[in-house]
Amino acid sequence: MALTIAIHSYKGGSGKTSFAINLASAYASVGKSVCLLDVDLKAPSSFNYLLPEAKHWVNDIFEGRYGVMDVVKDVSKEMGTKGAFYVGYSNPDIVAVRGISSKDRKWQSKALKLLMTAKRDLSNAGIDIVILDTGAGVDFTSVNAIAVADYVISVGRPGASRQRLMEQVIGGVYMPLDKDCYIIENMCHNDNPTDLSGKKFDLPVLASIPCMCDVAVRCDNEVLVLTEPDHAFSKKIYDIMESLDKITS
Amino acid sequence: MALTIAIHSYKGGSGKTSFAINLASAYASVGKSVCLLDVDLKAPSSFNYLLPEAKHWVNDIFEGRYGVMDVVKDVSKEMGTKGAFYVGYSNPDIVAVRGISSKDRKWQSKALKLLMTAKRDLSNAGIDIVILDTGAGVDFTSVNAIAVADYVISVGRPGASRQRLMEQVIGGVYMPLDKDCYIIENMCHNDNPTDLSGKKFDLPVLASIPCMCDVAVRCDNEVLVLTEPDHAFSKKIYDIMESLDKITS
Amino acid sequence: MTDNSSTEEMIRLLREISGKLDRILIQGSADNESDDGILDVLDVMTLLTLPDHLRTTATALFELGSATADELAERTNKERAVESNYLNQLVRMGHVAKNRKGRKVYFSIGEGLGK
Amino acid sequence: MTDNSSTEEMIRLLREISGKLDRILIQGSADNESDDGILDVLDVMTLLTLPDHLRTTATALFELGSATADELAERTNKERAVESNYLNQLVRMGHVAKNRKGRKVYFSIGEGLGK
Repeated sequence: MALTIAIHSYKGGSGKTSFAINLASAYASVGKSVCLLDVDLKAPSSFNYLLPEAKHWVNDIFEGRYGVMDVVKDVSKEMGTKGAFYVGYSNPDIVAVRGISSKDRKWQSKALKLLMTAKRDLSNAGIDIVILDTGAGVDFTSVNAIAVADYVISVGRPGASRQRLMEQVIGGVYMPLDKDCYIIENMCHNDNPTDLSGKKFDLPVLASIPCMCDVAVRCDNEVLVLTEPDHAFSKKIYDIMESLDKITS
Repeated sequence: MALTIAIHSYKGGSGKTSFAINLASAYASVGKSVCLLDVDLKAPSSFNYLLPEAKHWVNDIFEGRYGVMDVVKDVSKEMGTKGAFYVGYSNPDIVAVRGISSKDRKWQSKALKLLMTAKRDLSNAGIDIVILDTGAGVDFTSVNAIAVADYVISVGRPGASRQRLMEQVIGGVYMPLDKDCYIIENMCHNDNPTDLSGKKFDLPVLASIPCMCDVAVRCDNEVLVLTEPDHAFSKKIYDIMESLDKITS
Repeated sequence: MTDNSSTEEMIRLLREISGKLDRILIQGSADNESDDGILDVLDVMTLLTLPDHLRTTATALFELGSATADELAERTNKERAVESNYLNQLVRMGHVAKNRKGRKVYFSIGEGLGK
Repeated sequence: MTDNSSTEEMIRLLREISGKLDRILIQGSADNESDDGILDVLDVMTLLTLPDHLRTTATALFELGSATADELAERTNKERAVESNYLNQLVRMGHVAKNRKGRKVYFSIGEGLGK
């Protein structure tokens, strides 16, 4: 079976998407066969235009119109990765985005089943690692993906307010779904007295990535692990990949 | 009628909530009668614990259980503001948060009507300024509030990916609802080549607030316009308030 | 209690009661609605999909709660006949309900709402 | 009755009416929850509200699509009788459908959905 990792964040703006695309690229660069799916249908990710275009949308999977293998596109040639690198984008058009809010619970229940089918299809196609870039916070766009995943990586910025929010999400979403979870502290500041590894939840913190001004700007325009593998940010990502390898093997 | 301003952001993590609480505090500090409502029921704002507790939740307004005046609490004494400073919080409990995702379109239609009723009640109670801290992105928690507001302030971090997203939100949400919109560029970096005032949409940029590491950390623990009115961030907020006064008078 | 402050208190209470009656009316409206799906609810996302002219009419109706074509035309600064035409389009689309009360015809969002 | 005492009586009555309206409002909001068909779909948010043992069963059923109690027990490593009991609880709650095909009884999420 393909290893499915949901990249989640209990609050937007945590750098979740940059983390997801860089982790997926890191895996592909070392020869793993990877599929990166943007399942955040309400806020389509920026990697939509960092990578080559595709014919169909991840939305088509959830609507039952196409299977996942019709939707994803192999960008390994363009990105220069050793392993296959499939990506699936969600539709950024506002009409599609608005439409997701109007879906009812029945549609969301079907969406969960279709996502489970997609996971199985990707395994059958020989994919090693499936990375789901989920919606932020508590919404069907995130919780459906978490339910499907084998592992959850929760990317968050440290801070007192976020710690509280995270407690609620761990106790009310991750735990009841019985998931193996790991925390990535992102955009950390030295003088911040709070971190995410409180006493209240004993989830392991896989890494703490400092706040770097150049990363905030550059991640918008390039995939750092591929363009500058020696950058402090890229090194962190490769370290995280190695830690995950140990955990999941 | 009370002036109703929705603080929105097309993507999470833009500093929308810090902006909302500081703008509301600025108005209250100069003697305006202010009401700050957290209508982001899916991701209750951090100001829940920057300010004193209240007996009821904003959720109760949307459920039709209580009127807005039963829900809000005047915190002007605790915060030391000259004008009345009413605040309404949304319920941070994960059971309440998860429940919002399951609400159907019928509930959301009623929620819009109840929010319009709340706006009228606040006017009748003599409130000058109503500030709605909305959900991020395109969701009923944001679009209902935008529909009710007289003005929309869209807080965003500059960046190529965000510019695209914003275009969609302006064209597909702000414009069709016929709202007066203003942009606040937040957490700006000097070396970022993109800004939010592109040619494609000619919305006025009210202010550009630079990325300041201490603000990211401190806004989590204090209301800067009240604790340090001379801080560069606080001054920006007061400037914005003055610009808004000119626009709305 | 002085006369002045008791009058103020009564006005305050009457406003409070009026607000509660609004909420009861809004809550009650859900029960009356038929449960057959898409076209009988006008939420804000559906509102955004309407053509410009109908969206303006529907938004004004959201704010008024329940209104005649005259009242609506006054709000939107359009001809009564034009508003009436738009309202009837919204009725045919299933977004707006039409009720006769005496000699007047009232339009409202959803079924039997009004304020 | 003096003017003063009638004013006081009016305020008292208004407060009483306002309190009664509160109770109507709270009752109304409870009614709306019970009768809008919440129990016929099992989505992931509803799944999260289930007790632990039922959630495990329901999650496994989501993954299998459609399954007999035997197949499910194999997946969850529980006794067949235990799983069968849980599945029937989910059927009674309206989350799971039960269909006989020949000699076998199949359980699936939602109404005739399955795979």
